[in-house]
Amino acid sequence: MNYSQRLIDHFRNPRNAGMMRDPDGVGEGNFDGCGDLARFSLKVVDGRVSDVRFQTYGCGPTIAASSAGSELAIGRPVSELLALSEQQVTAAVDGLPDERLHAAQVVAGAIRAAARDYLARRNTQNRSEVRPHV
Amino acid sequence: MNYSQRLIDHFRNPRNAGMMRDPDGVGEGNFDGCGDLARFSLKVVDGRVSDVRFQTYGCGPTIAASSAGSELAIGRPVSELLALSEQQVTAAVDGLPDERLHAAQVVAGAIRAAARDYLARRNTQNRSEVRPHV
Amino acid sequence: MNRRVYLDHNASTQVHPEVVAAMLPYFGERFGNPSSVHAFGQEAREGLEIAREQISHFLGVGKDEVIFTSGGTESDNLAVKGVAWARGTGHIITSEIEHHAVLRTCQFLEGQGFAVTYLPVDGEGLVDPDDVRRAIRPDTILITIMHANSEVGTVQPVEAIGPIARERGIPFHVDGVQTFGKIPIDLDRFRIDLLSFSSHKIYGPKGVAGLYVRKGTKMVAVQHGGEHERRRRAGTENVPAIVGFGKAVEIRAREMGAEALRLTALRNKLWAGIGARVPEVRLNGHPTRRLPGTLNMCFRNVESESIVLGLDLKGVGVSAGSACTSGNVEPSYVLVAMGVPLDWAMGSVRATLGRENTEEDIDYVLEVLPPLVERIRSLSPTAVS
Amino acid sequence: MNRRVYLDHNASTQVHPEVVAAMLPYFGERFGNPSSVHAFGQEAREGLEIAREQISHFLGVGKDEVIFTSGGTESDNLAVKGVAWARGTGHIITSEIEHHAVLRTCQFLEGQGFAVTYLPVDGEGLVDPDDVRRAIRPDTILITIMHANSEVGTVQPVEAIGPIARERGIPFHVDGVQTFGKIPIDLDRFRIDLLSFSSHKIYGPKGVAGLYVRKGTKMVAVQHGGEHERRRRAGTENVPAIVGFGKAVEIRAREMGAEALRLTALRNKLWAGIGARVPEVRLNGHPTRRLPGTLNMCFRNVESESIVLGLDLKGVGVSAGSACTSGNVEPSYVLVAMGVPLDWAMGSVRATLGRENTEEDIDYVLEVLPPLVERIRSLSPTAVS
Ligand SMILES: Cc1ncc(COP(=O)(O)O)c(C=O)c1O
Ligand SMILES: Cc1ncc(COP(=O)(O)O)c(C=O)c1O
Repeated sequence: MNYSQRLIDHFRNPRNAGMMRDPDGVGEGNFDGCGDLARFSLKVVDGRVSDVRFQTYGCGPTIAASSAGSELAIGRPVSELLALSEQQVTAAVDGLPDERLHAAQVVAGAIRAAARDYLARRNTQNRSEVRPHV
Repeated sequence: MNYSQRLIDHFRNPRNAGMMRDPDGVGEGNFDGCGDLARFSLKVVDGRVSDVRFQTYGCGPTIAASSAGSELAIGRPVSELLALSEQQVTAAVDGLPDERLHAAQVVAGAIRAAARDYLARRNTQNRSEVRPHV
Repeated sequence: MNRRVYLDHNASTQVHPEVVAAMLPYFGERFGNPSSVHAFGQEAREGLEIAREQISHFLGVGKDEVIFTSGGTESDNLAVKGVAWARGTGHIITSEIEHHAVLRTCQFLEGQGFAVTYLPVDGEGLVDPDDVRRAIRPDTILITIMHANSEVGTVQPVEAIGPIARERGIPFHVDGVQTFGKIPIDLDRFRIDLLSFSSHKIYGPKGVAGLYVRKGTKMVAVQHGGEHERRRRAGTENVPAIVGFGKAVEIRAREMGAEALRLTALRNKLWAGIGARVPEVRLNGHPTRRLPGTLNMCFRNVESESIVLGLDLKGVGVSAGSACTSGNVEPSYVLVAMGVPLDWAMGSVRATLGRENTEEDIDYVLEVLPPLVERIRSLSPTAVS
Repeated sequence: MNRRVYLDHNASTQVHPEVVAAMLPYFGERFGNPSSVHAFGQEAREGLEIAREQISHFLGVGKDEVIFTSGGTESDNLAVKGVAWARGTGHIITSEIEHHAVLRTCQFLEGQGFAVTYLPVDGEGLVDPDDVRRAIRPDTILITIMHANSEVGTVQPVEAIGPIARERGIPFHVDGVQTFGKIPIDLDRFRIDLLSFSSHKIYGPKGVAGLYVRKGTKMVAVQHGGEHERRRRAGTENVPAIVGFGKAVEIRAREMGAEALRLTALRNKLWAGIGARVPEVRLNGHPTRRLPGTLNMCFRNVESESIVLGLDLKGVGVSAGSACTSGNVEPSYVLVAMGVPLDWAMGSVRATLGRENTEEDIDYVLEVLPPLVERIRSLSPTAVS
């Protein structure tokens, strides 16, 4: 595959991989008919993402896009992430081959879901335990 | 085509080509569906062929086989030529490719016809003018 | 050793040294399967895509409109069967002088229930566009006419036939195996929807050819298997040959124009020289609408193959228009369709010139051919019916 | 620069230097069209016939029983369609794990009204000869079973299937693309009537393959045109590639036996090393009835392509059993047919060894693969359904 140097760097040295204790929002993304799965967990301070962790099962580009997506998310207002597009994720790995565009979809979907989850939790403030929606 | 040296020599330097004045026997050979045509004329002395001439229209091997056939015929008893086989002609050019075996057929046929013509003329001695049978 | 003069470029050509050089890395280091994801595969894929770019650029078409095949024959089969099978049933228009790759494919399709019209040609080998128009039926699904005939070199009026096809919405396939890289092909102006074009006629390697398929043309695959060539031609791509083909086309792009002029001049010199030295010879094909390097002529009362052999023994390679195989004489079906009388047709000889031919080559042929014809004629009974 | 280790020999192989050397004259001096009568053509034909001799000798068959094609895919298409169309109608028996060249050809024929039985395989990828026997119908016209599967390397009991076919007078086609030149094929003992075999899997060039057709087997041509290959495969022969193929086969004849042993040992070392270092990994295919150089394994909860990419970045070329294209995950249909559970099948990786691989290559892979699997697993959510 002709992947970009940036994608390959993210695949080799993924940033922000792993689990998170007591996340403020959790979301998963997967793609119709594709086994790829990404789970993003967010910490939010003052409406901005202060920390991100992802766990991803998938091909190299999906792993790389997860890493790049986590960097995109950190420091942004959650409200912005609600509209995070796959194009933004694709751009963050300097492009994807046509047949690997799903990598960005999976990741953008997971991050949007995590943002929605954060907002949903805030609106139902008196919940004590939180489970990611799957 | 992988023709023998002997065939090529006969093609390049055909022996006994041409017409003959007052032949004792004339025969033609051609091959079903094939445009190739050989005409042999014989002179006969004491039942033996003393001279031969051929005229041939055809591909290289047919021309070469005509030349080789003419050499085969000279000096032989006419009776032997009645049974001249295509194998003998083929051998006289050191073999022919499968798809060119017709060359020997045309030539052997022409020589046999010339031999038959000679015998027929002898049997009907008081004919004055002779036309080759076609 | 004789001088060697190759005058059979419509049959095949010597691979250009630059082309061989371009191919070599793809037998060695860059040997991967282009479908493989790893670097070994991607290095091969890169070669494939460069070639596709070179060729689509030369044709002025999109990269996804070019399919690589194993040869001109396969391109023709794919075009004709691919379009026919996409429809399932219907009527095809072609000509009597197409290459066997088209003719026998059409005959095969007739066996499957398709209808085929074989258009006649005139004495110079031209299809009449009005005949095409008249042959069109409501169920006509394909018109397939070659660009130039390989035997006589006559260039068909595809520029007049294409618009007729387009107007009726019928896909138009052109067998351009003998014209691609030799004379210009304007796919848009000629309204061509499918074009067969080949490598080994233009100093590229054997074993590779292409089919241009205009976007939107309904076609199915004919060779089934993996998902190569956008699912239109299964089978591991012949990467080194495709790379060589691309290079050959790139070279043609820069050489074609000048060479066409040079070959036309050489060919005319050859014909003029023969005409001046040999009696009872006629030119076959169109005097001007003809491939630059192609000269086809008939020597009356001479059998073609004796000339081919005689010239071969002098180091000159030409081809015979009639072939006497297994005892069956087969005068060229192209000449027969053109109405050439049998006693002429049997003596047809084709000389096709190419890039390495020189003036000296022509002089040499003019030296050895006339006495050869004379000698062979002298062996022949005067009149042959 | 990384060490480069190619472990994808079932996909394609580097052309042997002796093979390239044998081909070169046929791009240059001996470039003629083998159908041409003159010396230029005959020099090319000579190469063709030498190759046919080398290959038919290796197979122990008659020269006229070998047809050259453009690739394994074409050979399979020709065998299956050629036999089917010679009959016109009927029933075909094949297996679920054939190469797409056979499977999709069978599906195409189903569309034309032929009936096809796709036999299942067991957990190790074997077809049961009794299943073949039971599947036979009065109208069965062809049995086509591959010799060894390209993904898992399982070698089918063709020696048991052939006699069943022969007993019932049904032609038996074997796709030997992955076994030809790697393990012995006894056409007579196995009662094989048609065998597909290819060049680029055994250090020969791409773009050429062969089909053995036992004398007397009824078959029609599939690609129509000129009268090449005894009218069974039209199209100018790819002479240089055919010459290279012949040479490659000649080399295999002398190298095959020793290399099979060496590759088996290397492969076993690789598998033993992985088994010792990586948890949750399983072997796919038959433990012993397997191609010498083929190792297919599943890493649980890892997606194949991430391993392929990770190894690629370390210079190691392997292939993935699942391919995630256009957002559709496609676990290998071969593994699915073998009943491999999905969470395993998604993580299948194929390493196929060849002549240039060394002990050091294996050591290197054993150094880089285990930490890679571990790292990728560490990124993954613990359980994926
Ligand atoms: C017009 C035309 N079409 C098709 C072909 C077939 O090409 P190939 O024999 O290389 O497959 C030829 C070859 O002579 C040709 O001249
Ligand atoms: C068993 C088998 N058959 C057929 C083929 C098709 O070969 P090709 O893609 O070279 O046409 C392959 C190639 O992988 C194969 O492994």
